[in-house]
Amino acid sequence: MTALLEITDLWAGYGRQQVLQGINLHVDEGEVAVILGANGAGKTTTMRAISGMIERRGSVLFQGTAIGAASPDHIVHAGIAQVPQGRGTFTDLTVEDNLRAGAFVRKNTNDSIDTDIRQWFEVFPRLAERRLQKAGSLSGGEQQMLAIARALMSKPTLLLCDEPSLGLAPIITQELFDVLGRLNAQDGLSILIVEQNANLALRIAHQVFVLETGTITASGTPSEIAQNDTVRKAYLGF
Amino acid sequence: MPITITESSAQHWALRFVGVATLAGVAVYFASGAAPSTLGKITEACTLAIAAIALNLLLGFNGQISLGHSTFAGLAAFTAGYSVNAWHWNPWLSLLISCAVCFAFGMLVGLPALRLKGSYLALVTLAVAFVWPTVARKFLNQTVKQSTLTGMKLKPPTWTGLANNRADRATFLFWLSIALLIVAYGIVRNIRKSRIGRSLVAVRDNETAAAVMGVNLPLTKTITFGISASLAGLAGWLTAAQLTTLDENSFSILTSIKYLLALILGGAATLAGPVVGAFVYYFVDNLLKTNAPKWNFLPGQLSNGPVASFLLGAVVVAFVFIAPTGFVGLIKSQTRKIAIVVPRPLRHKAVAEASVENSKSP
Amino acid sequence: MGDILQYFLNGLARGSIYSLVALGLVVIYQGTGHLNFAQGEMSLFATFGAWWFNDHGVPLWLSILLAASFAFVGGGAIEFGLIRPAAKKSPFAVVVVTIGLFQAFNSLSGLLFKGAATGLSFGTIFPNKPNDFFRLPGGAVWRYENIGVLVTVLIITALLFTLFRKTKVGLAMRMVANNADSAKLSGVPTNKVLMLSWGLATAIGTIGCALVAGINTNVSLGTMFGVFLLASAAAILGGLDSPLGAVVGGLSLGVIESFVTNYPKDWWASTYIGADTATAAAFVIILVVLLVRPSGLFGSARVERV
Amino acid sequence: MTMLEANDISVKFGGIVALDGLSFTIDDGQICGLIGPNGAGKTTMFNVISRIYEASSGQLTFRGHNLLKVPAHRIAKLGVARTFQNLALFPTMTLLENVMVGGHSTGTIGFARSIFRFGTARAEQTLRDEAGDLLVALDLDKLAFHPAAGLPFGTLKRLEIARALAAHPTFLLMDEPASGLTHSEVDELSETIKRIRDEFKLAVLLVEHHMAMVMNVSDKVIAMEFGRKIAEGSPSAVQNDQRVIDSYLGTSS
Repeated sequence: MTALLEITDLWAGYGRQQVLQGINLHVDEGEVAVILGANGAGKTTTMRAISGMIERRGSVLFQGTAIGAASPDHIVHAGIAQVPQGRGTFTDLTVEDNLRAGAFVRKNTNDSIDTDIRQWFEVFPRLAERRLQKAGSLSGGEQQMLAIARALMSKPTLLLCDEPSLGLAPIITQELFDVLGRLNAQDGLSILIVEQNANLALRIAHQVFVLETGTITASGTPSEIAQNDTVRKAYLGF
Repeated sequence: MPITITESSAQHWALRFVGVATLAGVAVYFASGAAPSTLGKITEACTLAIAAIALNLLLGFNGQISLGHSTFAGLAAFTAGYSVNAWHWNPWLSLLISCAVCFAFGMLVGLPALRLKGSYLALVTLAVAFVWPTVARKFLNQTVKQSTLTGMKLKPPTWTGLANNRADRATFLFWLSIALLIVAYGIVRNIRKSRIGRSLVAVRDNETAAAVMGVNLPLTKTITFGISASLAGLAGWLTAAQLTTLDENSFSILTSIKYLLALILGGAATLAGPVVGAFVYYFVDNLLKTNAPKWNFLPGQLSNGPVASFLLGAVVVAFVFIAPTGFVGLIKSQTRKIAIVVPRPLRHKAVAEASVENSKSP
Repeated sequence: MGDILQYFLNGLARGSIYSLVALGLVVIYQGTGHLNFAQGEMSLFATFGAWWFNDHGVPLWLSILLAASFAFVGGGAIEFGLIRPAAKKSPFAVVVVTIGLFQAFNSLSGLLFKGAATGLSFGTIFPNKPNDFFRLPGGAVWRYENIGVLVTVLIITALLFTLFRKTKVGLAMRMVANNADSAKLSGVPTNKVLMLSWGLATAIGTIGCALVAGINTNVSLGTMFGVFLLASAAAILGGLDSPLGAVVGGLSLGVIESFVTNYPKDWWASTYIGADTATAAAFVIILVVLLVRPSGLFGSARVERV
Repeated sequence: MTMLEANDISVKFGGIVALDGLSFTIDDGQICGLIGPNGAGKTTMFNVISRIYEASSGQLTFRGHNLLKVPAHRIAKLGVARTFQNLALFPTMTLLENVMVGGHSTGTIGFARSIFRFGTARAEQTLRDEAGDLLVALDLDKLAFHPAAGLPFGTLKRLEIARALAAHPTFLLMDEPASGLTHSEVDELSETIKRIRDEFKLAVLLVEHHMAMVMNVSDKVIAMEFGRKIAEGSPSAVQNDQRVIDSYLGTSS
């Protein structure tokens, strides 16, 4: 299987402080990869480095093309969409405009964008009910669903999810991972997820990477990872 | 490897003493030898420093922006000038009254600040500064029936042994301005180093959290506005003591901008910043105003005003990038290489060595 | 009755200019959360440029268009070269930079254009001979010049609204305004959008300044002081993030100003404040509005989550 | 003994009902978990107690005081302190200063006395020593003179607790303290909460989604939905309540 995203020796940080100290990881085509790590380990930094939101050094290959120095809008054009931490809702825009905003990079006519918007309203009926409301009035769970739909409106090949379960009730979190699992299984979408809630994430994962203080300290399939005692104790809690 | 000096230790006190003694020596040197015009310039720089200190208390430490400080200074200057000339008040009494009037007016202007932040507040205070010259002109037309107001013509008190001639008056105003500068500096320093000072900074950093910690937001913000305004009034009163005539243009918006630029140049939210900034601003401005008309390489016949103010505007913009912490920040980063003052260690039975190590990192 | 209508019409003319400059402020504020204190002086500088072109034989309407185009480029360049790097430091740094620019541009105008301090004569593109007016019932006159200004402002406003609501560029601007990070992650080249905002705002401001100069028949260093202040007051009144608010705020401020100046001819304060009451009264009104609705009449109140 | 009694509290924002007649009590020294789906009104209840929001109706009594009549800045003095969900520290201040601001309500020195430095030295020293002790208690003393900005999330969460304790509270409100922490950090935090409860004799109201933690530390759990209470009782009772499972926990947790 070919690697869709291949990251080699990636360094990144804020100002002089280097948070990522040469990480290596890859996401294969059609697979779900999960990054586990404590706060401050550099999970969000990894996501922002891949999306080009911060200065970084090192090689990032996406479908064989180097995107390690590209700007965020080029990376979205290339086919990587990100659901940022805290959902990044356009709170003053309506739910429908949020979805339209997600389709910003598409050259398509309005018709095909409208068709896709209708499709997402079928997937998430609660969004359809609030179509013309400002997105800021949605509950946390609804906003998270909207954020995922918005990211997918750009028709990406790879979806990055930064702590999607943060601040969500357990039942909503389960629903969310069900959706992500379905997207992967049915539509073949490749996904890279950063999560604290390891138990749920591992259920849909094919590959797991453990990130500690800016470096990848362990990697493998979920079952391999679950056998690693220290990792299990720190992230899975049993 | 720099020398480490603990705060409030004997070495620290010695260092402070040397610093104060040097400054005092410089002041005595000027007072004894310099021409009255030079003393006059230092007096003006001190006046600007007091205004910048006033703005620093409000903007630097409390995070409330004001472009209306020229109005407070103007209000104090007019109160002083009018009460001394028309009602023959004692000038020293007029000092107290001017500051009190500014305190009250400052609290009043501070009221909208309870609801407004950032740019909104800046605009409201800008409006105050904009309306002031109009009000001043009306006042002069209606009440004084002239276009100008006479200054206070402050005489040196007899105990000073100074005569009422130009040179002695200059010496007197020089020492007076230094004394008032020390008072203003002392007030702001004492506030900053106390429970109240911490609460001011807390309000600046995070209002909601400060309120939850028990800080009374409306009271803290309006009183800070009031104190800052009365310190600006101090600067205004001092201006009225120096000038022979005051008019509506003495305290325009540009004066407020000058206070702000001086503060930024020196370094906001530091104690020394406004003083250093005011002196640098004043003397650079002076230098440019004297020399710019001689520059032949500039096109055409230039009035000296625009060159100086253009360059100063440009310098301050440049400073935001080169030295965002102002002159004081620049100086600190250099002296750090020689000596660092570290806080006193924590006192606790379980603390062996309180983290002197960590205070070295910024 | 005719008087009232007359004051209303005069107020509309002046107010439409406040609306225009306020729109420029809103375009920038929406995109960046910054208030450009130098907006008036940047536009003034460009308007002096228009005067220079006109003085060198270029027709006035073309001079104004040329100046507005230069202002567009210049505004974008200032965003790129000064504002963006300052914004990386702190929001306060941007305030300082715009105030520094205020001083720098005002002095630069005085430096480059001889006679700018006292005023240079400036023409108008609308007919403004003494008898160029409609007579309305009741005796009020509506000058063609004032109609022209109002119509110009309405056209520009309509164009801006179409841009915001109907185009992809407008969507991008609204996205950046609401959440710059998410806009980037949705593929919006935010840097270009911000430059565009600054360019647009400066160009709009320049047209506003040229119109003011036309009504005053001259342009001087002090031309934009009051206009900027009332325009920003209008923007605040309407809510800094609402273009509609800017227009309504500007027009109502112009009308209020006109009435306060003319109507209560002999009231008690008129000896003290007289015609200048207008500015003061305008600010009292704004203050009252802000105390009741801190985000303006049309501004969106953001609920802070703690 | 009952310390806090909420009786029929309602909060309305415009047309939205955020809290709908909520009643509960908390006893001295009790750790009470508050759970419920997003938008159930947990944070709203928090903000009512810490006087950031006004309640539309109802009574709230804390140690005999009518809390709804107390202005926001007097709350700390009564002994109510809180931590924030998304950290609300003073970034430019050092850790020591942050904790000293936390003790603001214990001081009495006002503007006049600070300008004239009238009797300020001793109060300052006492506050500083207390703040130092709290930094030690939460293992932050090594960073006492470091500004809060730029420190790791977990460290700042501990700083929030230290700052809250500086007010000498008898009642501590914690808003999602575990969010953003890993399992092992959450376990540590649970121990810290129990430790400070015993050491400082506190009652704690804990809003949290991390069920393992809520079940581990709470003496009692209240579950909410749509601004109303749907269950109350021991952790295990609430965990097995069918309504709580349906609306919040889900089946496979």
